[in-house]
Amino acid sequence: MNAFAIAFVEFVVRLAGWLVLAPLLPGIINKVKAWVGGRRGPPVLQLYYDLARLWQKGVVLSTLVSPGFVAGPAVAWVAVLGAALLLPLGPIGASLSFHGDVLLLIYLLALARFCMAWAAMETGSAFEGMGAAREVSYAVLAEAALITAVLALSVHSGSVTLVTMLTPAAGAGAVLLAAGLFTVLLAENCRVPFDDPSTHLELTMIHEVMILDHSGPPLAAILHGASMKLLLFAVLLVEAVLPLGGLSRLAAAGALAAGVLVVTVGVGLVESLMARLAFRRVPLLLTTAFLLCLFALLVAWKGGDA
Amino acid sequence: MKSLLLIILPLVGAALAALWRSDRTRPWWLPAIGLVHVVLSFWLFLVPPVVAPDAWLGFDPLARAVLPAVSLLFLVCAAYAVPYLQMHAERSNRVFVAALLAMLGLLSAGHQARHLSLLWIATEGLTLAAVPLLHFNATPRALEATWKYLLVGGTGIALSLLGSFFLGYASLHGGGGGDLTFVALASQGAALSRPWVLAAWVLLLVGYGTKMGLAPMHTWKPDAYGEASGIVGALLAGGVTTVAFTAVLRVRMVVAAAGAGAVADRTLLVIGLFSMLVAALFLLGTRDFKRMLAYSSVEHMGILAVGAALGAAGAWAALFHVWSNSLTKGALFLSAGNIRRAAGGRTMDEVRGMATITPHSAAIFVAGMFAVTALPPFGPFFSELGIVRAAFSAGRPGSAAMFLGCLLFVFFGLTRLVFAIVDGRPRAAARVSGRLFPETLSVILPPLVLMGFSLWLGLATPDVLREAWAGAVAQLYPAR
Amino acid sequence: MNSNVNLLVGLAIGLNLLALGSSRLPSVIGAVAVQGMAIGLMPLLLESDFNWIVALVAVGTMAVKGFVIPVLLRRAMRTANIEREVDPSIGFVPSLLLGAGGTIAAVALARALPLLPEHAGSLLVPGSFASVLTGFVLLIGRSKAIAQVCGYLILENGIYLFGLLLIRTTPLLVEAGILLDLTVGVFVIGIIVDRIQRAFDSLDTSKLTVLRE
Amino acid sequence: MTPGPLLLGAAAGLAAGVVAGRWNARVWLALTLVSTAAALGAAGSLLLGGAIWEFVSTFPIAGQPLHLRLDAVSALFLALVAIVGGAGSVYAHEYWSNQDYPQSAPRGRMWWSALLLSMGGVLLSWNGLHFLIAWELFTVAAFFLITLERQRRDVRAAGWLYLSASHLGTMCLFAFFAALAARTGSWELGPMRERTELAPLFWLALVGFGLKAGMFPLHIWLPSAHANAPSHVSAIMSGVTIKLGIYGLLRTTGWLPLPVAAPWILIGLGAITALFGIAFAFAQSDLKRLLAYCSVENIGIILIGLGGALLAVADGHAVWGRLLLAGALFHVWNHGLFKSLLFFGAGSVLHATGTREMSRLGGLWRAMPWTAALFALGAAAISGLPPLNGFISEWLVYLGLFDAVTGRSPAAWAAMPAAIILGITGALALATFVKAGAMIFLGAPRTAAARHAHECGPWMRGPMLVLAILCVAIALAPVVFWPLVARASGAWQPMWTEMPVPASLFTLGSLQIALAGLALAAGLTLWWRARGAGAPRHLTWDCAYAAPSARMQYSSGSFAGIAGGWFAWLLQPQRQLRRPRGLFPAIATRVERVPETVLELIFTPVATVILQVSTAVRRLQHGRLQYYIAYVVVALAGLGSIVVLGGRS
Repeated sequence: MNAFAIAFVEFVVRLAGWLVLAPLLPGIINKVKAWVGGRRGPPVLQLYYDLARLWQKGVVLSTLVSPGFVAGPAVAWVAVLGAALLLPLGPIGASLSFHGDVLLLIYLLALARFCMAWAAMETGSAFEGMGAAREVSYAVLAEAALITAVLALSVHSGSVTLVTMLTPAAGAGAVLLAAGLFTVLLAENCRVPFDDPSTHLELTMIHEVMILDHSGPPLAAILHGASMKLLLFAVLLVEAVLPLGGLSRLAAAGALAAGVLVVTVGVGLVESLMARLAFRRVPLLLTTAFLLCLFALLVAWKGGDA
Repeated sequence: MKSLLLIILPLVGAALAALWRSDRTRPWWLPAIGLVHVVLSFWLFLVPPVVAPDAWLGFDPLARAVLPAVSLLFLVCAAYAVPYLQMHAERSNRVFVAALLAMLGLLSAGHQARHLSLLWIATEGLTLAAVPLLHFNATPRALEATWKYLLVGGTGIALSLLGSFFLGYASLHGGGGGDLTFVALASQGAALSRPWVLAAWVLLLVGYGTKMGLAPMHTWKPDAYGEASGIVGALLAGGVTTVAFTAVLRVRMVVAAAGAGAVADRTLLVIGLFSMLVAALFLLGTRDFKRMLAYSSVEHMGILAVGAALGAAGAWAALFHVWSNSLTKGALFLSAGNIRRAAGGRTMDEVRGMATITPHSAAIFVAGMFAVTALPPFGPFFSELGIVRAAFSAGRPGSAAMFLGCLLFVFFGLTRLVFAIVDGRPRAAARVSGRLFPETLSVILPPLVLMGFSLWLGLATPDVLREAWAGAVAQLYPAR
Repeated sequence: MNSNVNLLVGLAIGLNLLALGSSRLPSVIGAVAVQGMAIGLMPLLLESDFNWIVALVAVGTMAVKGFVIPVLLRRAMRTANIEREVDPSIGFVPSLLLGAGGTIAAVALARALPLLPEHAGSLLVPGSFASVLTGFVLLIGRSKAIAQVCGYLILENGIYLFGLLLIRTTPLLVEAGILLDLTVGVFVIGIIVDRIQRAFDSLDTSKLTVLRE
Repeated sequence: MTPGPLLLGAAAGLAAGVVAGRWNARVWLALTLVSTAAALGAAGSLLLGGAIWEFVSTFPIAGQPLHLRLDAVSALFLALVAIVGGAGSVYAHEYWSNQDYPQSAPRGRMWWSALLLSMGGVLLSWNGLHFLIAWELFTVAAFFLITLERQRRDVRAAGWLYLSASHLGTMCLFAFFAALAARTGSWELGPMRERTELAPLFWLALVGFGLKAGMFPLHIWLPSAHANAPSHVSAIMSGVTIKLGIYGLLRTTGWLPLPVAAPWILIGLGAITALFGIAFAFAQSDLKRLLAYCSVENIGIILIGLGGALLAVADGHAVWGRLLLAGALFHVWNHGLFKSLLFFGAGSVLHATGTREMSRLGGLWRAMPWTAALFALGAAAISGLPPLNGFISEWLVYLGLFDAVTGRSPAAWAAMPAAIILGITGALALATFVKAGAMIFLGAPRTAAARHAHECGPWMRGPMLVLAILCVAIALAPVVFWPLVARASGAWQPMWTEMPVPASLFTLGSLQIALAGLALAAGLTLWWRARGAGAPRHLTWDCAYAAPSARMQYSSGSFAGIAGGWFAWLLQPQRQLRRPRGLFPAIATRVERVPETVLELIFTPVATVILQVSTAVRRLQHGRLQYYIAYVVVALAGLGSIVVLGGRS
């Protein structure tokens, strides 16, 4: 009973953590961009305001859409949240961990993608169709890279369970893996150089253009889900690279937080220093990410042999 | 005695039918004689007589293993001939009926001949008896077909006569007393002079192969089958060819006894596979569905030759195939005849959508096509599978592969042509001619019965039949 | 006596060459007729003691091969009013060369095959092979039905020549063969040639190519 | 109750159905349903732990005593046959009814019963001869089902292609069984692993069964056949009959010794099949072709599982092999269920609009909500997304591969690329089915046909519902079905009889339930929230474009543009582009067609060459008698030379 209570409390805390902290990251990124651009920029908590406002707002639906238009974002949000809960947080471990959970994580993200694309197609808008097409297409390469990265981790740690996979550092291949995963992070979260969340030229967008028709609470769900996804990837990246398993609880938590911060700032810097790629070049970059992960995998394999 | 009756009865019947006055009732001679013949032959089949080793004629195991099938086929064709001849009442059927009956007698003779020259005489007689049947329609096309049949066939006959002379000389050279029964020849064994035996084998294989229709001596076949009526085609493909095949088997036995069995088998295998290949290539392109049947028959002769080349097991399967092929092919010829009459055309360019005009014949035609391309549970499937198995047991996987490859291409060719004829929208002209020749029960039943036999052969091959084939194999492939 | 036979065989071979060489159908028919009579004579020469059956066969052969068939052929020729083989698929000179080469080859072949001592000296075997070859050359090389029929007859004469080797030991085979050959001959010529003449109003078999793929 | 009487009853019922189908639809339907239920009962009773049922007749059929045997492997497939067979018969009652197809409906019922009967025969017979018989019969039955609508030329062409291709496979099986019988001396089948000289026969079986399964590049017959067949036939062919090819491979690999290379080849072929299959599927614009190619992909996944399992066996029965095999077997079921569901959906779309061209559809969800919802479910399931059944099997396969990698066995070198390709395949499948679902059911109707669509009736909706429920059941309670599959794997590989439910599968199952519940809750909440906020309907904003028309929507081709381009080397798409010209361009078109690349670029040229040879040979039959006689002489010479040479040797 007691243990259960503790476990329950821990679960609630973890849940709250994910839900509450996630929207922080876009804020930080924007701050960094503003800082680099020498502007004051929006407050770090901007997204929280937006979410609150959106949740209050009403909804306008296209005449064409089916209930799936609203259900899609909801399911996607659930999927991302579930994926996040599978992710262990350093020494605290995951709320739920089992042999092969990493595959569930990957496919939960896929589920989210499916729902978003479906919802986008609901409107029958050419722009949103374009966005959905880009999303699902680029995801093919991103998925390959992600699977390869996960393979590298499990080869290195000899396990298919996230907790044990992420305790040690990725070893010799860490740098390669970090680079690869970072690229995937940018792609999956539609950041520059793959996509530019701050532009409003529809033709150049992936994620933004998929949600043109969303409004009110559904849009809130989408935005919050996106931020959680970003946090998720950041955590995954950090844990893949840093050997948090070795550290004490406190140090680990600190390292994790610091790492996530670094990643976020990195994203901000990339966004402010780089321009968006031409769409022709996107596959090239993603393939590079895939190759990086592949090399990481090979390194991990050799490392195991030695 | 009964075995002699098998020969004499039809010949006498032929004479009487020739003298018979009424054109309308004469055709009934055919089923009548055929029925008696079937009864006799199956009686002999079930109660095989003892044949004196030196007998020139006799219902020996080989005859027992083959003749009943031919007799059965003849009876069904005879039943079909009655309505057929009534449809062609404008021509006198005197010669036709007589020739058919004479053919039956000579078939029985050929299958029972245990003597080199008797065998040759029977074959020659068959060649001649077929001539009036072939140009019964008396069209220029029929005449051309007959001319080619006669000259190519005549050449074959001449060659087999020379071959028989050679074999006789081989025995003479080996100190034989001039007894040309196969038993006596085989008993001379190695004493037979090898060069003469080999030369004789080549001549006889080519000669009787011409009658069988093995490539490249098959050239008369498409013309003859294409022009002849379904009955004649069925009897040529299912009866005359089997006589030639049994002749090859008997000669092979002598050659093997002389110690040249391996060479003989090699030649058989080569010419058999070659025939299958040629047939397959022709079938891929031909557009005439009666010539198609001829090429299919060439293919099946090739199958028989291959089977005979593969030792006892193969020969057993080949004898099985004689039965299944004769009966199934008969069904194809008869249903093709129905379709041909109703469609008023013979090529896939003229004939379409027969499934709507002659539904039953078309259905039988399709079923028969599947049957001859070795679709279970019809007879040919089992016999051909047996041959493939024999090829593997004989350690000839290459031959088996080529065999199956040919079967594949044959299947492509047949299905292509048959479905082109059966499916689609029929031509207006065909609708008219289809009304002229309606599908009466009397023309549907015979092919249906034959398909039934084919099915029965496959699903429930009677043990007595298997045992009969085994007996023939024991006679032809004595285990050393 | 063997020498007489060889003489006749030599004559037959000569006639082969004549049949091959001449373009005029009458002379080809003549050659066939003479050859038929020549080989018809042989059994009588071979048989030392007189034998009814053999005599009968001999006479029948001479009658049919020497008279009946040639007459029928001539009649068919007249009705179709064709005198000569115009466009042979194998020219006359090549045919002649083939025939000559064939004859030599036949002699060689006969040497290669083991013969009984009593046949060693006789020309029967080479003669028969040569005639068979000649027959094939005519069958393949001529386009007029009549010429082909002659070729067929020469082919059969050749086979008959070989049969003479066996006539003493296995008369039935030989005689049956001969008789049936004659029937075929008559059949072919009497009926079919005649019908072809009526149906196509010509005896040029190169016209008979309707049935083809 | 023992399977024996049930199976007998099922066989009798189906046999009666062959006759009854001709004259009375309802009687036939009742018969078929009862028989399939009986067969399902038999399979179930065995899978739930019943004893193996075996029957050897004293009387011979076709010269061999009838030897029937129902073990877990057979039962696994028999269950699928029964379920889809029953569902299809109900579906056909409306979809291919006597009113719509007076000629072909009776034939269709007859052949349907024949197909089920012969497939049962394949699954039960333990005698090579009877196996071949049943195999051929079911091939032909399927052919006549495909060509039910035989007045249409393309249907006939598809049917002929299917028949010919199958015959190629059949010839290989002829050789396989004949050689087997020749070496073992009997037609009896069964384990014979110790006879190592039989190993090479595997290659024959691979071609023969792989062709039936639609393994790349032997899949050439599959797309056109499945696309042109009536949809209930497509459903059973895609869902079940191609699985019999898998069944054959399972049996062969389970019974015979294998060449060392076999597992590697299998897993490699599986990976290629999966990737190329889904690439082709993604590029299709014909709904049923898309589904057909997707079947190719799923066969690939199953083959990966099977090949991996064989690697494990070669590797000393490693544990991960069981996961792979279980994944493959689960996928046999899952794909059978959701592919039939999807084809039923496609059928009702075709029934309602009369077109399979996705770019002519759109916005159908309003007219046919049931079909739309069920199709969406099937689409998510076949994309392998949690919380549905597709994910269960793919997860098992993934897990097996990953364990093989972490185990650092030699198999890892096959497992790593396989896992990566599986990932790419999964992502492409997702893209494919987003496209398919969206093009058909979402957005605005593109044509009048789509605008006037109507929902299908209860006879068609019912079977879809049943299949969907089964999908969800497997998805939410995999642990319930695990023992059944475990029994089958035990029957396949005796060393693997003990296969307890993996703890992780239990967790996964409960997570799937939780996820489903949460998703439902969240969806409803948000919908309620939106409704609560009024939710006025408005024209699609579309960046404020005032007059959007249906033809402005993203089309199937444009959706597939990006990823399809990456596979252009494989797909060889043929484009006809007419650019807009002038100041006021009147017309501009862009037609893009994805050919049957393998068929048109590999098989057709070969066929052409063969046909040319045939034409050349046929010239020899020119009607010139002189030459015919010359052929005889040639034959004399040829055989003579053979004899002379042979006499020497």
